[in-house]
Amino acid sequence: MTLTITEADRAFAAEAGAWLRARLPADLAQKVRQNIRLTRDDLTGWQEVLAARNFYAIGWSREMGGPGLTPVQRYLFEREYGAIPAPHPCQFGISMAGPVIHAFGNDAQRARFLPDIRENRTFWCQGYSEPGAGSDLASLSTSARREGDHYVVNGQKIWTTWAHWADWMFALVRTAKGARPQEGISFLLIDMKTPGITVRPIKTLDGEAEFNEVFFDEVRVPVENLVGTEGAGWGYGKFLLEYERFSMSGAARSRRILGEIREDAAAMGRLDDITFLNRLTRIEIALLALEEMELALLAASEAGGKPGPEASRLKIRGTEIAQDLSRLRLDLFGRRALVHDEAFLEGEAPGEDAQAQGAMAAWLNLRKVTIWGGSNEVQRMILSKQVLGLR
Amino acid sequence: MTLTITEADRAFAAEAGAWLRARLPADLAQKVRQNIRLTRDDLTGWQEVLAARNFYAIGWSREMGGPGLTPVQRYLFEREYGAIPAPHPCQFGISMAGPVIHAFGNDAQRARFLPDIRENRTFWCQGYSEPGAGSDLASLSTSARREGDHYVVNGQKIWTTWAHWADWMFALVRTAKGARPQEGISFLLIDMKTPGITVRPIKTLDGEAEFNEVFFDEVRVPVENLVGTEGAGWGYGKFLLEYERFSMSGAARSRRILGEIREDAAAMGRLDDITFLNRLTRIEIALLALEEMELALLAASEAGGKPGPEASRLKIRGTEIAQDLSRLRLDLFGRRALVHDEAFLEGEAPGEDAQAQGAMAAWLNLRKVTIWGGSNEVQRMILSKQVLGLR
Amino acid sequence: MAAMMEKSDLEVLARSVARFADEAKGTDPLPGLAELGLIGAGLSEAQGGAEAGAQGEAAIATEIGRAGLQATPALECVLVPLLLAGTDLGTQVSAGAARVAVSGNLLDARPDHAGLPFTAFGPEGATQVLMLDGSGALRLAPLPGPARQMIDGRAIWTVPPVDAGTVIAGGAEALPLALARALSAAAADATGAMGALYEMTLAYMRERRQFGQALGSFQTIQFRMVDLSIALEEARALSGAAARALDAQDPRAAQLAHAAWVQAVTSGGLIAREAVQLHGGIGMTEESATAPLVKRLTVDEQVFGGVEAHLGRYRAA
Amino acid sequence: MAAMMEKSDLEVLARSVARFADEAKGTDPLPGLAELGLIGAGLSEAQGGAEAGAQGEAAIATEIGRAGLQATPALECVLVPLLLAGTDLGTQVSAGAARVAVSGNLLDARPDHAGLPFTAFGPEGATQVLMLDGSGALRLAPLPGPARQMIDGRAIWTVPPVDAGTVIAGGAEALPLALARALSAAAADATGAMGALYEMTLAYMRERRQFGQALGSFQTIQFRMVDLSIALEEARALSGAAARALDAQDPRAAQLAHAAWVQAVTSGGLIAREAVQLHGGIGMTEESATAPLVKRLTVDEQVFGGVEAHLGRYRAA
Repeated sequence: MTLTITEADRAFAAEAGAWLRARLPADLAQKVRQNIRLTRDDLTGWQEVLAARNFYAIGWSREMGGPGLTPVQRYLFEREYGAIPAPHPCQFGISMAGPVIHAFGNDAQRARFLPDIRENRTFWCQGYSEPGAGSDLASLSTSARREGDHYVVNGQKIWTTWAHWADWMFALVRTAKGARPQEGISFLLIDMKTPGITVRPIKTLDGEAEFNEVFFDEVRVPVENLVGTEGAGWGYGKFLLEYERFSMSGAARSRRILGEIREDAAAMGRLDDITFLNRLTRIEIALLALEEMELALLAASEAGGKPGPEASRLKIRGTEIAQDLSRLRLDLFGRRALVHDEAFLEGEAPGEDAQAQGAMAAWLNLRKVTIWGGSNEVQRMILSKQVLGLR
Repeated sequence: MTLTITEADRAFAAEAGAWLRARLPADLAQKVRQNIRLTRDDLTGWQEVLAARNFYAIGWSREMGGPGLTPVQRYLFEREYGAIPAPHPCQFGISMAGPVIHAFGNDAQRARFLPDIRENRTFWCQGYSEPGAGSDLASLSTSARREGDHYVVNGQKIWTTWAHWADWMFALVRTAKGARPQEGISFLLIDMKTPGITVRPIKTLDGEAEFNEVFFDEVRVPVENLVGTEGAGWGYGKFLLEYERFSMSGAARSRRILGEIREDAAAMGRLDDITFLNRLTRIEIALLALEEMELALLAASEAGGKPGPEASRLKIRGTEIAQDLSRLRLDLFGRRALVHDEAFLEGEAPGEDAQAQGAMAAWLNLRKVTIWGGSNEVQRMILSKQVLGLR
Repeated sequence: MAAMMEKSDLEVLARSVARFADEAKGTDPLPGLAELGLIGAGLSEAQGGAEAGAQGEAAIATEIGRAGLQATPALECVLVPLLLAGTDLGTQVSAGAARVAVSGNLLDARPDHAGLPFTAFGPEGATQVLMLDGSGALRLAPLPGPARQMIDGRAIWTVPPVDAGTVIAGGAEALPLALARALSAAAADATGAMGALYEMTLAYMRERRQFGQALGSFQTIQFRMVDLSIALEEARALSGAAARALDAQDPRAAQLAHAAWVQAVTSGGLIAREAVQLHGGIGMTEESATAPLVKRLTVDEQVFGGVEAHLGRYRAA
Repeated sequence: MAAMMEKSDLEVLARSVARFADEAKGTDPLPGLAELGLIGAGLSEAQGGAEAGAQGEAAIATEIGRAGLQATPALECVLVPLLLAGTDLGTQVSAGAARVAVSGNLLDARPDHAGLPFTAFGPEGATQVLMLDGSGALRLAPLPGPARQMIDGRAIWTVPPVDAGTVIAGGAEALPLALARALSAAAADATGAMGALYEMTLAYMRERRQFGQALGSFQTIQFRMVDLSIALEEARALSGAAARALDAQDPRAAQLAHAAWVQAVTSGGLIAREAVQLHGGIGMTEESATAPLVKRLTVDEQVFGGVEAHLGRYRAA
């Protein structure tokens, strides 16, 4: 299976790449390059730039008001995007809430939410995981009880990335007890300013606070914020997980970081260290394989529509490679990576050895990628059952 | 936990080592060193030498007619033994049939079988595995039906090492159908010359034929060859598996082979190859850890008697290390290991590059060690249940 | 653009090779390969080939590897025909009328064999060997004697260090591209072998019962099979990419060929080891259908060189 | 025979350190360590120590590592007291009245720091650093400024390349043995940390339920826990062997210290990664009891050097 890339596709990608490189602010690029934490303004400011050219909701069809790229163009765009040290845009609105609202919501919901998402006017977060339901979403217990024209939500979500910045949350909540745990789950849009919502940040190993706990105490959500059919939310949630998986290879980003590591190693005179070089080359070859697998899956899905469970392979290998790279980078800098300067990581002070300093925090922070988005264990369960047919 | 080694222990070990080195025939040593296959005469001839000094049934107590070594002396002896390129003695009589007959048999059986085993007059094989019951011994189906003063055996054993050389087999057979699969299994001693037994060799990947299938067609075994109680064989079998596990680290042998690989590498001028050296040193350190774990387990069991399920760790790591070493050796010789000369491996013709030639066959042959003696998967099941308490 | 087969043509080719390979198991496959035009099929029509290109060569090698035939398509179908293209001997080789082996030092692209004997590989019955002499020239030398066997039954020679024989004009220049195509074919061969091993193992895990349930219902087995399936896909992805890049005369083609081989060795080694282990005792035997493929992968790693050698050549390419 | 504690004495020591360590979590532990005589406890009585030897030092380090205290016993309790033994400053250090850091190049036993700034490690509040100058002499130099923090809260300095300060007579000669003992203690520290991580993870696997059953009932989890338990035992085995060999003045002692450290890094890296992964999201957080230990192991690998560096030093020892 090979992908057909036309001259027009190439021209589009080249132009988009040049545009991105020209627009990315130097200070933002340096923050990303040095693993300095981003502020909400860093992120939304850059998304503003993207949205101005309709490059923010990059995967959206023309019907949704997006750029209407073909899968090939989308792939080429992501490759160009990954090659520059730009922040990974917040996906919760554009890749998750938006597509579900478009696919399963009503016209009023589409008109109300989609333009704001596309144009970066609302910041979204994802209310899936709960303390008792991480990778096992079917056992979630946050409840939404119907009272007149409202749902009253009680319970707790956890690992909610950027909930402290968010205007809206899309959440899976339990509206009924079904015979199977997957039944009775509904998909609700919740305004984060509603009374009764408490957001508590959770610091991760590296000192950052991108995750949160979100507590709901008698939170009243209008029934018009229910997406699709009550009790059918599990299906919408699964729709998203498959979507997410495909975009989680992170190949383009890993390709950029590989190049940065090679640059750093060259500057340190380490390119004659055969042990280091062999580690680097092994990862490079694994990344080549990942890129080719991604292309093959894209070619296969070009005709057939959405990617199948095979995309779990990309998530598994993509996250493993990202971790291997961050470990190589840590080992390359060695003791130089040991100073931990909160002021530097918060972007409040220049680092004295800025290139090296973020390596430790980045390695610790990246432990998350094999856990979130459906842990790699869950991906292997999906593959063994749905692709290999073992049960 | 540390082992107390007395001066007398050290003196014993030094003397035994010197004796072994002096007695090992040069041609036999060369065969072992070059991974040439051994004949029955090679093996029994060398066991004859050992038996003459009561070094064959090395683990036997004085009561059994053995040398009556302490656990420490036994360990030191095995270390001396492993350091010379001597064949691994056949264990089925001395380490398996003998101890079971001693522990669970009657006086007549002890008098009849033990001296022959100790003095290398009978060659034994082990009838455990069956085509439907490899690592899952409880599901074995070879039957022994009582007819007067005989059991009539029907069925099939497989993976029977050296059955084609054996005088006797000790076998687990089903004498009744129990409520649980472990029930109704009995421990029977079978004369391999009994009519109705057919032995069919199985060639392994490397071309050797040490394994066999053994077919039983109305084979009449006198009831006096039943060991212990009818139906209690499962317990005796388990007794042996734990015994086996402890002796399966193969650390002393791996230590010798590590030295041989270093010698070979030095002769090939490869000791400046950092990639090779690092692989070698990693294995050497893993082997050091294995040796120390073995010592710790020995010290712990010195007071308490027989080794516990912790010994599964030694089996797992010991076999992994043995395979890693044989792989390193194969990669060291590279294309020089590619000539496959059956005449050479059979000891019928000198090899033109004898040191290298056996490396490929040895690597393929050693795939067995993580499968037999309770596969490493079964060892992990034992550890997780019995040591970690996970179920 | 060089020769590049259409996807549909490649599928037709693969199916016809697969049919042949299934029938040719256990026989000398070279006459049949020659008859079907599969020796040198990647050459241009002007050179007597079928314009199958590197992708066609890969399709041929994959099916031969899958069946575990007593042939090394990377050498017999690709490297030798490419290096002898346009010569009379080349024509004979493609027709199945002559058999030529290849030296190990040529596969390494290393002229120096330091006056030591070296190994050669190729079809049983070969009487000449393509080698690099001390000056780096490509030379056709007589083979000193009959072949010996490798553990998978394929032929090997030990050649004394002679700089005898005929120099092949232009051979050294053709070498880098020919070696990249051979390596791409070797990687394809390996993907065929490991694909078959994977399928056999998956089928066995479905059918074999232990402790009262199918092996494939144990979660550790499931996860290991998933990892094998990923390793297989990685090898296929890079093998395919290398062949396409060669046909497209992509400047990264030689690098991709080394990458494909590194991945083939990595994935193939894992799949071979796990195929034996997961089959248990059966997997250790000559009688298992897995045995020839396990040996093939193990042998080819040494013939074409292991991971470390090719990591270096990847960087140098 | 050098100082060697009896097994029963070692157990008493370990218990008393464990008691102290549990109480000292989150505080500056050095005053307490000094009060209990745990700084320089491995020194002879003549030198003001408790004759605890390398095994005693290992017992101390294990318990400090298990609790994840804000101390690096390999440096504060072992290396600095050994190098300063018999000096006034050494007496002050053991009494908790002075604090001395150690440079990275001293840990590497590499005099050359090529005129570049180097790192130093030790207790918060240290004002001097033991380092190797360009000529390989052991030198006590002033620390340039206040400490900065590492991610686990312990102190680090970046020191400009000066050959200032006092040369410690005989220090360079004492260095190899002192470094071996420090490495042995670092390995013991790591086994304490990884042992605690392993226990926490095992407990979590027993109690945490997912998909309707305890995580520990999934076979993949069981096998992973088994592999962690083996990795832990391997690290413990070599750490213990190194300390015993040092006390027995075994000529293999320095080698064993490097081996113990290689194993500690290998096992510790695996256990730290798996502790995070198996705990899931919780394992990623600061709030998890695993967090300080994961960081400690990750930091110490860079402080004392990774596997590759010590494979070479093992061979050279």
